Amino acid sequence: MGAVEPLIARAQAAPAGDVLSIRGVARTFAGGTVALQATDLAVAENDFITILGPSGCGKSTLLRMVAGLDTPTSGAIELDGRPVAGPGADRGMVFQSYTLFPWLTVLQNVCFGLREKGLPLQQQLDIAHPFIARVGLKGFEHHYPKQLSGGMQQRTALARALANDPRILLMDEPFGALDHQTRELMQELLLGIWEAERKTVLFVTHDIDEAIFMGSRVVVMSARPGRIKCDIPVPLPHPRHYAMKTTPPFAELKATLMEEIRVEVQRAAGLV
Amino acid sequence: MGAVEPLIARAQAAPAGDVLSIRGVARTFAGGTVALQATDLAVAENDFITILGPSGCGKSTLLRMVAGLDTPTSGAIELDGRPVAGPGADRGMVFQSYTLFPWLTVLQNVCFGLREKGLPLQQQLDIAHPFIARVGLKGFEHHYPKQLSGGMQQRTALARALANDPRILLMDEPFGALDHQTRELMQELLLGIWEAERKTVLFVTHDIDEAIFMGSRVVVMSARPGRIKCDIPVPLPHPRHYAMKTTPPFAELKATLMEEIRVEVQRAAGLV
Amino acid sequence: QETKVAVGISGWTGFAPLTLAKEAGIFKKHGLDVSIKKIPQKDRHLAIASGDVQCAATTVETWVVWNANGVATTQIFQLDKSFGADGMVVKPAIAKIADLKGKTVAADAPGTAGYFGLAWMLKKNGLSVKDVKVVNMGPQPAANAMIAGTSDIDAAMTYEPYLSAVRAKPEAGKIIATTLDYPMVMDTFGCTPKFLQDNPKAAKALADSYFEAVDMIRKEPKKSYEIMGADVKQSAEAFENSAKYLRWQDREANQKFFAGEHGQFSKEAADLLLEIGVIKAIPDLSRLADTRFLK
Amino acid sequence: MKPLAPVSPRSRVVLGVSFFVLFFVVWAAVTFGGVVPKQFLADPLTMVKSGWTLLTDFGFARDIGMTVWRVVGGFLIAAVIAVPLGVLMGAYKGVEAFFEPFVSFARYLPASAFIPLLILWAGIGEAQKLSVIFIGSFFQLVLMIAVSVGNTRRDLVEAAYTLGSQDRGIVLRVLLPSSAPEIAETLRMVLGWAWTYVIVAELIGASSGIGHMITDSQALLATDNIIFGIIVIGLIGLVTDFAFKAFNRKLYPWAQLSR
Amino acid sequence: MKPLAPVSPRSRVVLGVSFFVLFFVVWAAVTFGGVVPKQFLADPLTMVKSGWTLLTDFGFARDIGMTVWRVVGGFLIAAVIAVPLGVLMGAYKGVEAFFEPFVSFARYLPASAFIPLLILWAGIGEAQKLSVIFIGSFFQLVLMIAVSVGNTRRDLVEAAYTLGSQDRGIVLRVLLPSSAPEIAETLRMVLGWAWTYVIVAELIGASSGIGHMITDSQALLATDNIIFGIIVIGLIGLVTDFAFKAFNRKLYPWAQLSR
Ligand SMILES: Nc1ncnc2c1ncn2[C@@H]1O[C@H](COP(=O)(O)OP(=O)(O)OP(=O)(O)O)[C@@H](O)[C@H]1O
Ligand SMILES: Nc1ncnc2c1ncn2[C@@H]1O[C@H](COP(=O)(O)OP(=O)(O)OP(=O)(O)O)[C@@H](O)[C@H]1O
Ligand SMILES: [Mg+2]
Ligand SMILES: [Mg+2]
Repeated sequence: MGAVEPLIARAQAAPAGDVLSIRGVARTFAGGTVALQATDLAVAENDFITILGPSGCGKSTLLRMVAGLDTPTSGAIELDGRPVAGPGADRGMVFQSYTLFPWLTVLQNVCFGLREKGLPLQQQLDIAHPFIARVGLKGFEHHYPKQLSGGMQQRTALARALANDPRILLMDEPFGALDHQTRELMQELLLGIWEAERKTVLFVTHDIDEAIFMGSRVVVMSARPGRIKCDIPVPLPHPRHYAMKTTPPFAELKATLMEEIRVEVQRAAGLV
Repeated sequence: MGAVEPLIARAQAAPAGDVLSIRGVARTFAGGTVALQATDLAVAENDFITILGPSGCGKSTLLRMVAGLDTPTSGAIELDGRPVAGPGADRGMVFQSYTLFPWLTVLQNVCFGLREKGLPLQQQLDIAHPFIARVGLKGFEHHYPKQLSGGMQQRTALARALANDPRILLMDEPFGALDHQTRELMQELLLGIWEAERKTVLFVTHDIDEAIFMGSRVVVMSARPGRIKCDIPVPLPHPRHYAMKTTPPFAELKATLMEEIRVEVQRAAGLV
Repeated sequence: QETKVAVGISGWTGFAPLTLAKEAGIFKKHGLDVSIKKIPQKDRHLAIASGDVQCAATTVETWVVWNANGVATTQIFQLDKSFGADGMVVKPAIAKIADLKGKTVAADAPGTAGYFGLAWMLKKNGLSVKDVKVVNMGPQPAANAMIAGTSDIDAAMTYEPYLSAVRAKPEAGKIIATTLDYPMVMDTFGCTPKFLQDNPKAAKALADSYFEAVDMIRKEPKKSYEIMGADVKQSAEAFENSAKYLRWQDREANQKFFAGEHGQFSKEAADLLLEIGVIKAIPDLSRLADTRFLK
Repeated sequence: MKPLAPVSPRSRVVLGVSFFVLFFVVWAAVTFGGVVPKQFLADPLTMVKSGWTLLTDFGFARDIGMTVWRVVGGFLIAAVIAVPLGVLMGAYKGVEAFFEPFVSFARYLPASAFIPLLILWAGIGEAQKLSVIFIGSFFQLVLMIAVSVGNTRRDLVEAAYTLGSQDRGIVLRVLLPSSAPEIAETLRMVLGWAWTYVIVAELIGASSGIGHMITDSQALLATDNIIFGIIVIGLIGLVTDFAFKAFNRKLYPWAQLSR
Repeated sequence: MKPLAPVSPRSRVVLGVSFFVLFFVVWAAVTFGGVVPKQFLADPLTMVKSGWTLLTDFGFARDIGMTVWRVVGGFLIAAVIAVPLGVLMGAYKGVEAFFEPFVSFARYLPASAFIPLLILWAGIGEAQKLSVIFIGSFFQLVLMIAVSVGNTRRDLVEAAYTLGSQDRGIVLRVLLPSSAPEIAETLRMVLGWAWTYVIVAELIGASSGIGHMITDSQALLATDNIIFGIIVIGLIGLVTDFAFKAFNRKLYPWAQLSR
């Protein structure tokens, strides 16, 4: 990987280079629940944006609208300048719940999107195999999801999303259901892939350590009705090593975010 | 709460004062899986022992044997010098999965053990109400579990276990299914109760922060077949405040444990 | 003190005087508390065996079947004789009974009058039930199937009023033979030997009531037909019409019948039943009837 | 139309009603139009009229009452024995091992085939009809209840043990309440099947009941009555089922039954 | 005995067999002992002997074949129409809104009550028997399949959308495979019910089949034959069910079906 310049420089590039632009997006559900207040967010090429926020603040709603699985009540979402009209292969998503197709093997799962694109089988395999190797699942190609651990399933889901070569990768608490140690290993794996490929990523999490460790920018959302409260760049150099989590700059950033998020969590819980 | 002397002194008290003593306990399952190798552990009065270890190393198995829900293949478990023969109200347990009885309200759940003891209703209520208040669920007495959030359910489960006034409280990743922020609030709540009551606790977790923040001793277990790898006292004073998690002494302890546990996790994942 | 007795019959016109006797209070007058149960013929012996009914009405050869197959019963009087009320209907294409060889015939289950009638007619035409394909159907659905023009039935055994229904629809089929041509359907009334032994008076009362009901039909036809018709949801006229094809037997006719005809017919029927496999052995024919109660 | 995309409640109703309307229009067209002769299929109007006559003049309400009574009676007897047995089987694996193979074989025996035997054993009275319902529902009930009880969440049982419950407490205070909603659902489903059996029992040897009316009408080629009878059974089935469902939901507010 | 505590496989078998042994001993005792007269209940030995005679001398194998053919035939016809319709209903809520109210009413109509009408419409041949099976299974199938398809995990559907699937792909490559094991289970269950209907259809108006044999035996009070017939049906039901279950497990190795 060699020396990687601090990402922060890129994130501040001209808006013209934005992959994704979210402008004044709000969402009110049928029952009257305001899940998201008018929100603006610009995601530049190669950004790894982590979104932190208390439960129910509209993080998933925001991601789903970007994916095209939900429609904003107002505002506009644009990908490369074109408005988002519905779901599509250009925005890959990894969910918190295990969403591998249980009737397909690991290999077939990774090929799913490619097959939908109409690629011939050989080409599908040529693309899928390197990704499977990349997430460390060589030898598991013909296993069914139920034969895999949670971590392996999420790695497959990652490979499946990446195989489609999306413009942006949307991840909604992808490691939320994993145990703490597996989670840390997954973070390193994803970070390694990102450092190599520089895919643009929007990553939702509850875990402050994770948000700092992974992100080039951390976006904190306020309690419901959600809105972006602050947008903090992470000035840690790449490649990052897990030991970084116990270094003073990390702890400092964590202390700041902890205070920010704590107020929101207490507000969400109705304690303030 | 006032000034609380560092707990570490108590933990090193004479073995005669041990509440629980585990000697040479091993467990081999029917299929031949050795879940736990001969293990020794002494738990003194007022200890808060946290157990860390990779997935599958036998933490739950150990706790279940102490609870009497499983039987050791060899070795002896004694509570106050009397061998454990089966489950009983003297060892309260809180599980990772939500184990409130869904057909009972919060109040009825908390009264469950008291009713099994044959206490008259009024006495049950007299005991239950303060515990419900203690875990912050006043006003939710007549809610059914499905009307509660995950955190509220685990708080009720805690109140239910405490209401029985057990000699020792066994907790198997009680906050494992909660989101990160709720989890931190629960940690503070439990710590507050412990600082006031000094109940003896055996607490299993995957989360290093949690293990340090909560415990007076952290026990690290090796990968399967499980065995105790190290037993580290936590020299942090009580009462502890959440901000402590970003202080240098904490970070130092965390770095040590991270190294210890990382090796085990990698061994468990077959990476070493 | 009225004697309780349960009687199993069907909606067959020939049994109607029993209904009349009950509805007009004749049974009650003779010290009987009769309850009438409508039970399909193929189930009636099961009801007797179960003890739910003590007496029943059915055709003469059926008693042979029941006795042969383990349901002990004794006939005590005759009810009616079919004069064209039972018969076989065939598709227009069938010219004579002998043409039925290899064809499909609808008839009630073995051990019923319909099945026996079929066997009887076939035998008289040189065939046996093995030569045709018998489909189990009650007389009503069988007739309906013919009228509806169901393509897969070539002939059916049925009785009045369904026979008349076919008569009214010549394009659907024709009546090729009735009991006028083959006089083999006659109904009698019988009870379990145990009942007769325990309640000889009641048995006599049953016979007397029946004859009184037949008398009543003669004396007050209008009222009688109305009562009997109501039981099968028919108007008095319609009922009278269907009664044209049978003769209710009074006391004298009964005495004559049991003097010789009954025994002779039972013998012939038993031989045929044995031949077609409905019974496995011929029962003691001398014990089929008890004529004490006809006096 | 997108897969799984919900339709508005309004169009739901409109669409659902339109099928019924279509159905009746076609029925009326073929019958009034004379495409199908009367004795094959009565027209809707005659059907309704005859149904009314049946109710007012021929005491059909009594027949309905009889049929309902039989189903409910037979079913209650089956339930009263099946629930305790099923619970015991679910709770105690030894008891289950003893009964299970026989019961799971017996449930394949068609109740209708027993009718000749039942007439012989129980006569032609109500006992026979109740027995048919009993045979038709008992084995299913026992088996499904045993499965429900046996599937009780193990962690709840273990939680109860750590709270000091003894074996008796486990059965009465955990297994039973925890499987109660599923047992109630089982009862509802099996009751639905019992309707089929009662009609069979009444088609063969009965002097009252909806099935008997249908047999009677068959003799008269009264397709109007037959169809009316069938629809009445369908309606009763529908209504009981809905009532039972609502009752279960009321009784077990804590359970997430069918959404 | 502790609640839910498993028993050893050995004692499971011993207990299960002992019930059957007990059953036969009691049966033999009451019949050979003369407590119950022969014509009420045949003894086990006579039953087996008569069964053998039926098979060897009376061509009962053909009857069995006919019955099986009818069930399978009627069921296949129902399945061939019900599966596509059910899938469409599950996938497209508009289609569901159109058919669902009628179908959920129709499934309460007892197939057996249709027999008189079916004889009129379809005669007494095979068409009628197939129709009874069809009516008895079609509506249940449609409804249960629609529910299975409609219950497809939404997150899987959404995942497919984000992978570039179009509506057609969602139906064919997500909804269908995802509900396939449940559809197969539905087919298995409903096939089990179809057995009940075929016997009824054969009790009324048939010239072959197991039900017909039972009607024939009734006249002769041949309880041995009747019981043999019932047991044969039970065994066939048991065997098909097990075979179907095993087949489903083989066909869908990825699904966690009944453990
Ligand atoms: N389909 C819906 N209909 C109505 N309300 C909804 C719907 N989806 C979400 N909501 C509500 O919108 C709010 C935001 O939900 P969302 O799932 O986006 O939160 P979140 O930030 O992802 O929370 P979490 O951290 O728990 O995943 C919540 O209050 C939720 O109850
Ligand atoms: N009932 C059982 N039968 C057979 N093997 C079992 C059983 N219970 C647990 N095991 C095995 O024993 C080992 C230890 O299991 P245990 O549940 O104690 O691990 P753990 O440390 O609690 O893991 P986790 O962190 O995932 O909860 C695992 O390999 C597990 O597969
Ligand atoms: Mg979310
Ligand atoms: Mg565990």
